[in-house]
Amino acid sequence: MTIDPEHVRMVEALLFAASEPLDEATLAARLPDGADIPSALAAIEEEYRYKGVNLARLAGKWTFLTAPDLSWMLEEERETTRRLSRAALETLAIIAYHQPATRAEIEEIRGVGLSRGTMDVLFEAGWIRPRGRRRTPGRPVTYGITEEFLIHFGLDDIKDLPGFEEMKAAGLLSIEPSGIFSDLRKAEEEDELIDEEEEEY
Amino acid sequence: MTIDPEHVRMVEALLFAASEPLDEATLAARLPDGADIPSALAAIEEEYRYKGVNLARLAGKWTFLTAPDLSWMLEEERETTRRLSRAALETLAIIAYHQPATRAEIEEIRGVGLSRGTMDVLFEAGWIRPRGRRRTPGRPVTYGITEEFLIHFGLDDIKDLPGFEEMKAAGLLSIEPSGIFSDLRKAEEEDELIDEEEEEY
Amino acid sequence: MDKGSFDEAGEKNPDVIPLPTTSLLVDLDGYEGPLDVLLVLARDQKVDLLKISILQLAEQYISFIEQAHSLRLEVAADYLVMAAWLAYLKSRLLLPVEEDEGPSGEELADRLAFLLKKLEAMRNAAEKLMNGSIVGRDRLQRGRPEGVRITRNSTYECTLRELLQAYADQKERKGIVNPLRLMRDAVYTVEAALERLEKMLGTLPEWTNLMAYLPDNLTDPFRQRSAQASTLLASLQMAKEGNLEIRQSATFGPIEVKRRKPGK
Repeated sequence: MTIDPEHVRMVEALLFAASEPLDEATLAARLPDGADIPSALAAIEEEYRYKGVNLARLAGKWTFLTAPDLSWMLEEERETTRRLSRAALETLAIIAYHQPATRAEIEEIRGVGLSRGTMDVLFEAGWIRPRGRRRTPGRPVTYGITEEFLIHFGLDDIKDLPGFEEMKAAGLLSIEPSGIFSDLRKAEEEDELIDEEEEEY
Repeated sequence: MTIDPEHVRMVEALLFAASEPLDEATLAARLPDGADIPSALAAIEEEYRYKGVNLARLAGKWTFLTAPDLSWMLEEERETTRRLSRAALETLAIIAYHQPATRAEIEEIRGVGLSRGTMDVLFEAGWIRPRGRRRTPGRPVTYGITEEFLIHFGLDDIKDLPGFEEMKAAGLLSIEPSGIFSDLRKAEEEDELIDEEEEEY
Repeated sequence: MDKGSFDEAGEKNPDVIPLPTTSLLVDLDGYEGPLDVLLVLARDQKVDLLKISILQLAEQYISFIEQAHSLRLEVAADYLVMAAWLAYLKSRLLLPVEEDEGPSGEELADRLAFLLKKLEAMRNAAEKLMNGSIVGRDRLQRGRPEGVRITRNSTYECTLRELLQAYADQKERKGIVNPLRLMRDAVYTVEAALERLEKMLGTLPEWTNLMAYLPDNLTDPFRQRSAQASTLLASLQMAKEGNLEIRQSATFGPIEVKRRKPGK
């Protein structure tokens, strides 16, 4: 039996335009009576075998799909350079200066709650990491900066982060030292920024 | 130069997978360097010419569409398209054939004022856009059609509008005011109203 | 006819043509303005609009409007203006041409014919456009495009200076000498909650709403939220240590706690 080429065209158009795979009964209902659906499908399958798009049978239904060897083309890697939000920037700075710091401590210093996205961005950037847990009730996770952070900011060591006096000299600060900075300076003197009360993972 | 069949497959896959028409630059960016996109497209156009799905060029971009003669059987897949009022349809046609056109010019051709809603409907459909301002007194905004308009109406270029070249040759597309009413007013101002010069935004 | 009576028509800037009123739509059923009526009448002549008899058309239009009048239909101003203008045109076409009086009657007639031709062309074009191959109606795009998946690799940009500035700004914005202590005042710490919970738990032996253990002097909503969170954390800590049982019967329902008896 020869296949009517018009029927092949119709099946082609239906499968192309359909928003979901179609079974043979559905195709038959849309085509003229007596159309040989299996033969039309076989002809299409054969015709598209080596094309960029193939006829595929999924769960007993038919659809066109991108050839498996070309599916990589449909994925695009896009490098986007993004700027940190103010919240992320401040959070990062606080973690850098106060590490290890818990979420609650960051919130306390910033005076506002920390949205989930803020920490996520810093994790995604690869600049912070969980460091351990505080030995306080609730055993909160502490965060610290990563080696990537040091590399990105061109620091050899976290202790190279400018202290209060340097920041002031650089014109970044115009206020009097607060508790935070006296802590810092004390820590510098002690040559120890790391919380003693910390278990490493 | 022979066409690399792999490149044809790739273009095929991309055009099938894309949810909107793609231009040649987009295709070229996805294909290996030096791929001959125009030849690949020509090969595909030829190959699909008699199939149930054809290659079409809309607004300078490429996409696969079901064959025009099969539209009768695709009832179920059809999107429900907005029915435009006669006023909106005429306004759209006037903008398309005369673009850039000002509101006053549209009103002059139709002989009636343009209700606000009419333009809104066309803006909402994404078919018209402001193009610039006429350098005439009052600096009226001019309107033109969008790429979506061309795609929706299956046109590659404004010149593909039905009867466009004939109408242009017959002088029907000039936007000279008829002067019928303005004659009685200020015939001497007539020349100033005709100003093809336009500043793009 | 007195030319002065056409000043009104002259004032008719296309920009300010009044919108068709409801009564107009009812009375001149289906017509969209005087030009529309003219076009319909012109088509009756069954010739190319450029070769149309404007004189005949003017007479037809005027009698059309008069008819509407005799039927006591309310006729909108722009229809009347057109009738008056056509009457004027008619007179110019019939009377000998006077010198220096602007465009001749023939010129005006040609322009009107052209205007009608143009409107007709646009009507036909609109119709052809709608009858053409419309994508989504007559020719369909792929029904289930795989689309192109975009995997975004974000690189974040931040300089050390920005980082320091952010830290400094943050301090500056607070504008307070010792922000740490102030903040601690506002926050009800977990330690404090733990202390309170441990102390109070024995006094309430049965299942009790956890919120009953909140300090009762909380007026500031921030402090209250802070206390709720800290008390919950403290209860979880105590449950972990085996000193407390917690239950919650429904999502977002009240959380109840009870001291866990040793050895149980």
